[in-house]
Amino acid sequence: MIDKIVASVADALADVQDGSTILMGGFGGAGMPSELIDGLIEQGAKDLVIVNNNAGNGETGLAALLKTGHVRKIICSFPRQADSHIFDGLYRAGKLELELVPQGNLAERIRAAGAGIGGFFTPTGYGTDLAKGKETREINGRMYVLESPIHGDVALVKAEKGDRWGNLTYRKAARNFGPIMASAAKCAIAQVYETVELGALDPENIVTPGIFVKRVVRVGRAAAQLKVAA
Amino acid sequence: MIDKIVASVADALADVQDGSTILMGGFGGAGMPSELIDGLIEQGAKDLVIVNNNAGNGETGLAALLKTGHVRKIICSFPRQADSHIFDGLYRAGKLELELVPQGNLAERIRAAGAGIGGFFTPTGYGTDLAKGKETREINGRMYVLESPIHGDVALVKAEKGDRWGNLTYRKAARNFGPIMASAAKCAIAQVYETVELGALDPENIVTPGIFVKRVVRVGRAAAQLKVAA
Amino acid sequence: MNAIVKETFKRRTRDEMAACVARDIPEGAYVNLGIGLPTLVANHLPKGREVFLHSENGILGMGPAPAKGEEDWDLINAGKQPVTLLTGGAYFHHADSFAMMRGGHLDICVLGAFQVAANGDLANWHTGAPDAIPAVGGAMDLAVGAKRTFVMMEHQTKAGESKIVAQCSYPLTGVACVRRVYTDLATIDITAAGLKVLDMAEGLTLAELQHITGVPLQAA
Amino acid sequence: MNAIVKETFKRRTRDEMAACVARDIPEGAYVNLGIGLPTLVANHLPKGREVFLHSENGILGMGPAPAKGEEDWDLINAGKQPVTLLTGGAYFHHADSFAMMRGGHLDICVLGAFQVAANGDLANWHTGAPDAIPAVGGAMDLAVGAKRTFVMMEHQTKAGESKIVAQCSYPLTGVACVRRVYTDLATIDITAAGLKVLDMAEGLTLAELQHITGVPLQAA
Repeated sequence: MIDKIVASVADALADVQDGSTILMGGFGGAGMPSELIDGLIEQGAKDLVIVNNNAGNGETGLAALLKTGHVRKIICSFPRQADSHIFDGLYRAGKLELELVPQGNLAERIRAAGAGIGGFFTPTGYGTDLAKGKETREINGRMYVLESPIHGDVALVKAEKGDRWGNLTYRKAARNFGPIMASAAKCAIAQVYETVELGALDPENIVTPGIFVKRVVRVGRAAAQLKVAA
Repeated sequence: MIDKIVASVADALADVQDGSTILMGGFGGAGMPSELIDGLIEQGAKDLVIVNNNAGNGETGLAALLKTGHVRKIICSFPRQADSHIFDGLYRAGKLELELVPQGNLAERIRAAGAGIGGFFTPTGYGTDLAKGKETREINGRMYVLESPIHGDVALVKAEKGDRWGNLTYRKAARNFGPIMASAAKCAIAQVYETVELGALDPENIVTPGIFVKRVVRVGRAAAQLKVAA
Repeated sequence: MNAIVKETFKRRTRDEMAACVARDIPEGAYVNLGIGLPTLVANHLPKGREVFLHSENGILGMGPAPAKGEEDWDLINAGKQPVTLLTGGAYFHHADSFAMMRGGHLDICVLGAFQVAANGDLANWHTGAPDAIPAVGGAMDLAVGAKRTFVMMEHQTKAGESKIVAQCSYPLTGVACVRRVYTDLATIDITAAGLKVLDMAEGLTLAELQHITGVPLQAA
Repeated sequence: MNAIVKETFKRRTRDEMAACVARDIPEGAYVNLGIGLPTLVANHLPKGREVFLHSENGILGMGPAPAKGEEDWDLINAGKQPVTLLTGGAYFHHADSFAMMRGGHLDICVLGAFQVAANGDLANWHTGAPDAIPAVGGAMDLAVGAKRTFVMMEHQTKAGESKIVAQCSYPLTGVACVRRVYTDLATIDITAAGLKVLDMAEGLTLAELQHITGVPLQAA
């Protein structure tokens, strides 16, 4: 019997290696896998590359991970925020490499990795600093930039419900990067608020089929909600 | 008030132009928009390019459309079947152009059109006759072929339920090409078995959001099911 | 510019600018309102007019802010503020959300700007200051993805310089992508034949507007 | 070849071939079984072993054929035959389905073949006959997309020619993509160091198998 549900966050993260590329779900606080991030800090893997839409808020979650100094590089679309002071400090001190990517290119590059696409032409960013040095091409009278997939070693995803096959559903706009990140990593780990019996999720409404998910771990809702709202 | 629900199949198809590229949902009988195809035959648009996984079965649906002689070209992955005699005859007589596309490239090319991608590199088909003359490239030690998007003027899609904003759900494996085709056409028309009040579809489980859909038309279930099973 | 002692015209307030944009959004339009100034537009859409607001983080049919105490932090907008979902709205993942933007499915997006060039070039993501931390978000996707890109901005910088320019000095967000600019002084269409003034603030003359603006204008 | 009067070995039946493949599919594997011969494999998976069958038309967790009279024509497999969904299965659209195949998420796909070359080239979609109507379906996606591509085929053509060849004479489905071949005579791994015979039909010797087969073989 296949059972992807693991007992603890620590179990879920035990084999994360130094130097890993971590795809981390979330758009601001919504969909941020806070418990998995805390677990990753505890686990202690170093020299990480983090892919997330943002670069951390306040002192918790991704910001707390950055503070450990275990992150070498961050790939994101919107690092600068009112409360991104931990990122700001590290970046200004030259201690954190930044690859800034237009948000749609970020999403599409992650999706491309999951779908086996070697590269794609997008009009986004053409003629801007973020396309500097990239291959361009005119297609049917419009200019495009060639972008490459972003593969992850690990994906950390916050979902709502999961079952032992790894099927996932999400809640409202907390879905955001979760489904595509799960598809683009060698090892996708989902934290869920509820683990359900096989068959409890409607097959029409499973958003991430289990094929994309290696491990599912249940976390408490109250603690997480507090952190998200913080 | 926006109401995309139209009274009849004829109303839904009234403005289909000669020379249109029609993205037609369905994988064999499942998801085939039979009533819309019958309506298109009646409507009489000529010189059509049809994009479908197959090239018609028996004497109904797409096969019946082919029989009218109104189709100039078909883009599909699997034309030859036990009961594809109408296609077979037209093709052998040189009366129908065929662009044969690996099924995954067909799906990805349609998805690319909907997502604004100008082209993408795929390993599928590399080194085969179906990639002849196409640009290739080595990416990280693997060979890829450059494929282009397939845009439609019209998409004909079979869904299960629809509302006045054009939101759609599907049923089981009848979903197949519907969602991506709806996204890739200037005018997506969905036939549904049930039109429901706004809000009756769970926002978590809407498969095709209304932004991709121009018109929704209700058809009877009994008649359609008979045709699908035929 | 700096020599103007007293303005004889009445600058549009931010709400009046938002009302001008809202007036031009037809029923049934799929619209993305950028963070900042453009979010005001939502408040000026007439009650009966059905307009579909898209939020880049996976929402179509976005509704207004919730009542105090009703916030749901799984339901936020691009600016990370709590919102609601209209009846008939839908959720989807980020690649699907940006497919809507990049695939040309949005009728209109409204963006703020530092500068807009006469050819429609847009600069709104980066001042180019060497110590500034850049952040782009979905601006570049919206700028080139929507069927029509509108800009909503003050006509001039605080120093009185025109933000409509011959060529952007700030880093570009998109090339030749802006179709119309709404400012506190005027509404201006960007066309292949030049900049056409559609309307002006009360009391303003075309000659005055031309004097203030960095590039040649025509009456529409 | 044609000179063999009486075979001293026992060719594997189609079901025995399927059982050989099934034996090599571990619990938890995500597997796509191609149309034709490979579909038999599903019948030979041990009852207690959870294996996830994928169908290109948007099904994961595909179950066996329904009872007579229970057919649902919205729930068919790649061969357009009615199937069922296991508890825990899911539906998705075609681009997502092929993302599973093309993105390397399937552990194993099992395909039929006309020919397999010693380097792993696969020919299974087109005889190349000038009057044949071609049809490719998902074969090219599966051939290169799965982590491991297995082929299941008769070892020889009806005329007695080896279908394992130095170079395919039929049009290719994929280049150097086959990892293992299951035939009525043997199971053969395709490796960088050549073809390795893992097992043979009862009573068959490696010398006989080599005599029948078009390319050099080694014992594993």
